[in-house]
Amino acid sequence: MTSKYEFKKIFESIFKEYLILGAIAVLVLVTSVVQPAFLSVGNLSNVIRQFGPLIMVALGMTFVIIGGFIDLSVAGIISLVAVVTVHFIDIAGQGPALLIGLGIGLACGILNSALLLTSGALTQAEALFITYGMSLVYGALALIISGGSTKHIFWSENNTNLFEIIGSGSVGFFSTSFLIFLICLMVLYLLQNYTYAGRVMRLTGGNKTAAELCGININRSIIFIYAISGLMSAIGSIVLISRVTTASPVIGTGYETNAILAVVVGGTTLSGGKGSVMRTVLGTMLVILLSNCMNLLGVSVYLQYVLKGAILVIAIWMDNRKQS
Amino acid sequence: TDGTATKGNDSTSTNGTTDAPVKVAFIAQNMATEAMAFAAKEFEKYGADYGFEVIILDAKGDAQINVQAVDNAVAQGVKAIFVTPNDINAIIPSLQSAKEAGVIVGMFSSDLPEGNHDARDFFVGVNDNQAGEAAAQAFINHFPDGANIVEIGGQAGHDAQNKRHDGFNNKLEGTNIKVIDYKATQQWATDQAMAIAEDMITKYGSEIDGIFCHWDNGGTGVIQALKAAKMDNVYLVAVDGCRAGFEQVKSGEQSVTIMQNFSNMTKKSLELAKDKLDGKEVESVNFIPLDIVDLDNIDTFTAPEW
Amino acid sequence: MQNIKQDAILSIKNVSKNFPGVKALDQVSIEVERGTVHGIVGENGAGKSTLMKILSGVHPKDSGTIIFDGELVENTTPILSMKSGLSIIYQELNLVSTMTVGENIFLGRFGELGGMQHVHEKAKGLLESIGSHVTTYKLVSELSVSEKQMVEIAKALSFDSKLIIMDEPSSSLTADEMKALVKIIHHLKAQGISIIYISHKLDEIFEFCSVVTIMRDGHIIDTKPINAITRSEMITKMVGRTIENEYPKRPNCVGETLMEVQSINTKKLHDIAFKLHRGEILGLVGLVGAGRTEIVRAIFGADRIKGHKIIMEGKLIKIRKPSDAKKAGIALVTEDRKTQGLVLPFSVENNISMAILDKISKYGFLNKSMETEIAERHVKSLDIKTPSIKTTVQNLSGGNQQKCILGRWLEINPSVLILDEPTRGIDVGAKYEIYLLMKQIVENGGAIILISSELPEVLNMSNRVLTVCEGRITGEFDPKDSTPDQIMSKAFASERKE
Amino acid sequence: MNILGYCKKILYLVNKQKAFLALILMFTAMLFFKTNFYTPFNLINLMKSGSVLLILAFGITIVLVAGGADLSIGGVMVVSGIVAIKLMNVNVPMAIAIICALLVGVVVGMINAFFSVYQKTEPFIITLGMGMLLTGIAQQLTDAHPVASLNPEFVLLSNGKLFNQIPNQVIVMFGVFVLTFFILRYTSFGRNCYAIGGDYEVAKYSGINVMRTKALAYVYSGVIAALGGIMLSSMLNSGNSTYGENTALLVNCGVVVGGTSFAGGIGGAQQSLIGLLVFAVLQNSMNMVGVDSYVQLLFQGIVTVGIIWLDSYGRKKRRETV
Ligand SMILES: Nc1ncnc2c1ncn2[C@@H]1O[C@H](COP(=O)(O)OP(=O)(O)OP(=O)(O)O)[C@@H](O)[C@H]1O
Ligand SMILES: Nc1ncnc2c1ncn2[C@@H]1O[C@H](COP(=O)(O)OP(=O)(O)OP(=O)(O)O)[C@@H](O)[C@H]1O
Ligand SMILES: [Mg+2]
Ligand SMILES: [Mg+2]
Repeated sequence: MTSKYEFKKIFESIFKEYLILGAIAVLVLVTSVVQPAFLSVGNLSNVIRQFGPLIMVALGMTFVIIGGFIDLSVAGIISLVAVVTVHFIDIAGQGPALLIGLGIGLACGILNSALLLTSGALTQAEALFITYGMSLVYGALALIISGGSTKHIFWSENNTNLFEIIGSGSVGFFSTSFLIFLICLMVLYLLQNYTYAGRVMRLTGGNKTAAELCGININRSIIFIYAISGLMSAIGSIVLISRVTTASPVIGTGYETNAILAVVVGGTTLSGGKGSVMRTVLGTMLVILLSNCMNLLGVSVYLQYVLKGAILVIAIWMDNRKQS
Repeated sequence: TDGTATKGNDSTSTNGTTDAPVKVAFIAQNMATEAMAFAAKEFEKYGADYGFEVIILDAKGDAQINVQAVDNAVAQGVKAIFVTPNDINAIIPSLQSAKEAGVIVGMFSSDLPEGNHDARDFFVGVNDNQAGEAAAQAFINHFPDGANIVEIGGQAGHDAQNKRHDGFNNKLEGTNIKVIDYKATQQWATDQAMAIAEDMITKYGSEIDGIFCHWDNGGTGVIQALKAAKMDNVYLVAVDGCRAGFEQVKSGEQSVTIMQNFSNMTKKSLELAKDKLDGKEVESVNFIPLDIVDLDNIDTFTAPEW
Repeated sequence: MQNIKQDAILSIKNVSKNFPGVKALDQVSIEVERGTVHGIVGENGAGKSTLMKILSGVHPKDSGTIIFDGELVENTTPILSMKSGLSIIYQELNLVSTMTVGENIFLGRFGELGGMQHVHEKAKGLLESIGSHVTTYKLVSELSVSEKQMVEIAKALSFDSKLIIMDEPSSSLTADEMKALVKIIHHLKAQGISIIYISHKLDEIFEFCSVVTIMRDGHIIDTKPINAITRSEMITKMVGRTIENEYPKRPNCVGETLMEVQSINTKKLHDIAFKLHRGEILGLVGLVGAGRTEIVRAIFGADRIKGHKIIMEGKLIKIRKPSDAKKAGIALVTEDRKTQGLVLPFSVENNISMAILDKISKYGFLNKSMETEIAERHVKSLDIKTPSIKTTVQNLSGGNQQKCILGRWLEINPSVLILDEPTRGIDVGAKYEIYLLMKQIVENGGAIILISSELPEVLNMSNRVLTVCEGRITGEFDPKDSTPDQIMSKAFASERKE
Repeated sequence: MNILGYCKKILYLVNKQKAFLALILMFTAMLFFKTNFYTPFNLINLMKSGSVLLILAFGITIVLVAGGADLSIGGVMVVSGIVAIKLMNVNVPMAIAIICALLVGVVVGMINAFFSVYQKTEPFIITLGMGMLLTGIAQQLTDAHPVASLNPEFVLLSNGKLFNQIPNQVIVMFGVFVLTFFILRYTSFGRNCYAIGGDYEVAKYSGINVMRTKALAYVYSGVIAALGGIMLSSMLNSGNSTYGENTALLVNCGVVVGGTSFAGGIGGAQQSLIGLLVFAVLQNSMNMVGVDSYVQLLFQGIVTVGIIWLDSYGRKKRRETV
């Protein structure tokens, strides 16, 4: 009797907390009925691959948003990292190129936080526009370095099998990009929930004043937050260029809005302090599945935009209602 | 200020005896796309051969900035502008005023719509309609018994995308080649083309005989999707003839690329502008022929530089 | 009941108001006669402001009736009450700092005036009528506190008010401004406008109020014509309560000097120096804004200041930021729980562990089971009423929230625990538990600095009391040998010697 | 003494107005380059090229002042332009077509207001979603093809010239500027917006109908964005879903750079004018000097970050001295 009641309660709370699970379930159900191919192994692995780049960026963005900030510069970072990485394959070889790419992402993130900290711009709005400006800067650097042209990984004279493995290889049943995702998720989950740094980053968004009065170094936390975002964008960028085997200087376009939407739709609120990387996984899943399912259902690309916008607006609104 | 050209260049003499190069402008629709970046480079390279100093203006993929760039070029007192429009209707009013100011207007790559040709002096380029048609022709040639084709478009709403789409589908009308699905991307983004290709492969599987992708770099993504699905018999056609397309054809991953020769287009444009400046009559419409490049004839072409 | 005096502008009957955990007003009845200045006095937290906010419609009342100008007042709103002729100068300034003086005076009523030009003209007239020469085009954020106060008064005057409530208008006025205010009050009185005047400065009450009401703990203690009461009687009525079992037996274990504070000087504070002994509870008494919070923030390193000295157990220590203080064994429970203490979206457990995160982490990893253990220990020992330690702290009552913060700081084993208004908005039961806790701490060799606006609390709990007035320490008392009146007279601003 | 005072005041204003300083610097710098920057023709062009974004900027200025945010303006702009042209192309008279297009703005403004004011949803994210949705609607309406207007008079709406010199759209832009300036400065609605953005609670207690005022601000922004869309489509003689891609962020950024606070309560039409002019002049002058287009982008980013950084830094210093 009680267990039944408790089960119901748990179910209710899960559903309330993770409204988005319901949305995903409906989407999956409808699509698999109309288009059984949806459930094929091939499609699922496609979805996972498509998931790859965005989830990396969104995971990083989760930390930024939980910390009470926002980061529009990820689009620029992705483009810059893509261009620089491919550029360096010829010069330094694939391994070093990859490390240089990751380093650039990290450096961009730290530069963002340095700008915020030195100017004391610690509100979300200030962060919004400073990172927007930095996005232009990083994007411009990508264009300048590449001269505007797209470069293919396989043009390189050096070995590029590392990128092939990341982009299309698989380890056992799983594709490499999925494994990278799992590793990143695991690390970030641990970081967020089991480490000092993770707790402090969350505190930064929860109540900066209270945290400071507890003797916690908020500035270091802000640097850390943006460094993670930059690094995750770089990883996303590398997964992306490995997947498509080419690096265009505008490859990151649109990733910032999609990442923010994925995070917010997942239920991490813009007000900071609340949310988790797991939620972002769900949010990203919804965003990716939405276009996958609509493609399979034969929804025209224009209508897809409308539906996507409408679903996002409604999801955010419902989430907001639930909280108030 | 030096008092020149308060309103275009009618106040300056065009006797051409001075040694200073004549200023002209190339207005690129978006320097962040490799085609335009390459075209701009070609203009800078060959400009001097015709006695021009070429300034490059970037419309950043925005129809509004495109118009601003035209105005800006006129204000800088250029003698001629070469314009790649983001939106062929949108650019007309500004071109008219440029012409009124005495600037020679050459359309590059895309022409103005019928009935508005007096808003420019000449057009040099490939016909994107024809590019679509050529792609269709490639399919017709390859599949005499009919086939199922998936079309993956460029940026929804973009002029080249629209024309390639229209030309392709008009040409196929009434043939036994069927376009079973069509999706356009939101930007000319390789990963979006790839995602669409993957979804289409899921949906139609081996039903797909061929894929028409609107641009070679998008084709790169399609190739990755096909490889992952182990479908190596799909006939892939893409437009541009850039280095990526060229090498993909060479390696057999892509079947056909429809090549636009930007070097020739550039030289032709510069030549026409010079003729016009010298007071000669010039041809209004100048198509630079498109080349249909496949594995059989690829060795007859010089590899593109972009 | 029938004999409502014809000349009563306002008559309040049996009004009660509860806030979560606090009975702010209990069956309050007051009558204010037309054309008089009616003073209201009472300790901090007596319920004066709450009553006024009910009159103006900021808070709804729970029960009781209010008759204003012969009409029953139900469901009023701030703007309705102002339009009906009752305006209020709130204790916390009620101005939009990004707008100009003139606009603030006529906020929300620009349409009725016909153009911004008129707004500034009229505002200028109003300000001049009260002797203020602030430019009406100046932004409020650029004004001093007293100038803001004048703007508030002008705003109240801008309505054709029959009754103006002034909630501590003089707390930040200079002597000249105060003179102008007195003039204004007489002027208003002459015009037949009634005034309710709330102040802690008893001199003012005697100077121009004709009737005074004394409040304490949400009750009306007495209402008397001003010439029927003496100053000491008034203070006695304000603070004099004799409650036996509200406080535990005062701990008595004062030992040697533990901490010494020397020469804290800021804009607001002057030459603050005192000693704190082991096993001692040191009470700081003062009016709102006296600077008590600033003193403890300075000690804790929360505000950046220079030139002061803090000596712990004979050693000079440097405290530049809160973490330094934490290392030195100093803990601060801030006065504003919501904005400075709690992290509202966090669980009870996470709020408790906030100050010891570095201690419970190894190689950067948090020892979560230790965290849970600690949290559970405090939930049990402090008797925090929560469904589970995973519950969001937002959902707890004020007292339990406060205990979470106490638990947080107890965990660092502070040798000096600073409590700033630890019992604000907390019910009697929870208060008692907090008192017991304080006792326990000092008995274990710690020391406490207690700031509280409830005088009885300080008097009953402290071993020693310092009075703070306008940024200076003005007196030192042994609460056992002194009366509340003596102490309060040192805390009242008007008693200062020049 | 008096002159000194004035100088001090000017210095103070310039220092407070980093964007204005940047503008002055750019105008000064252009004196040292031999270009046609300082020709009436170019200066008119400058105004013309900035005018559509400026129109939108004035609309959102009111929303920002009232403490809201509107990122849907790009979508509104595109849809209204398309609606106007599509209606005219089925022989609806121009006036009515324009009114319908403006109604698009009203409706979107009301939807934005419903979500962000009455339902208290985060305006930033909800209007971002609305913008996406509207872009989709624009594509759906046009099949993602540009639609050209068949009505020859429509082009003149923007491109017609007063005294044969000044394009109409510049005049419309100044009209919207004056209107917005007037509303914000001299109407009770405008002043109430400042009060709401400055302190929501105080505004509420002062009897301002905060919800309705804020909602009205969203509607104003919607209508003005629609007007901007009509002027754009008229200028380009065409409507297309791609026009509004980066508009929203660009305009918001310009407005903020001008000194209107994203937190509300501070700013005004004149500031937005300056903020957007910074970017218009930057682009124009860099084109004049012949700066490489990628480097232009770099400068645009640096200027954005620089001005906002300096502003924040100034605020930080002020906070610390208090
Ligand atoms: N909004 C509120 N929510 C909860 N409790 C409140 C609220 N406002 C006041 N209280 C509580 O009601 C009681 C009466 O407060 P009130 O502000 O009326 O006191 P006061 O007599 O004006 O004191 P002071 O002299 O400090 O101004 C206090 O215990 C206070 O903590
Ligand atoms: N919330 C606030 N907003 C504006 N000014 C404040 C606020 N709190 C305090 N102040 C001002 O700061 C100064 C010092 O106040 P402080 O809080 O140190 O005094 P306090 O003696 O601790 O008073 P309290 O009884 O309120 O704790 C005073 O001038 C007061 O007016
Ligand atoms: Mg009070
Ligand atoms: Mg205090």
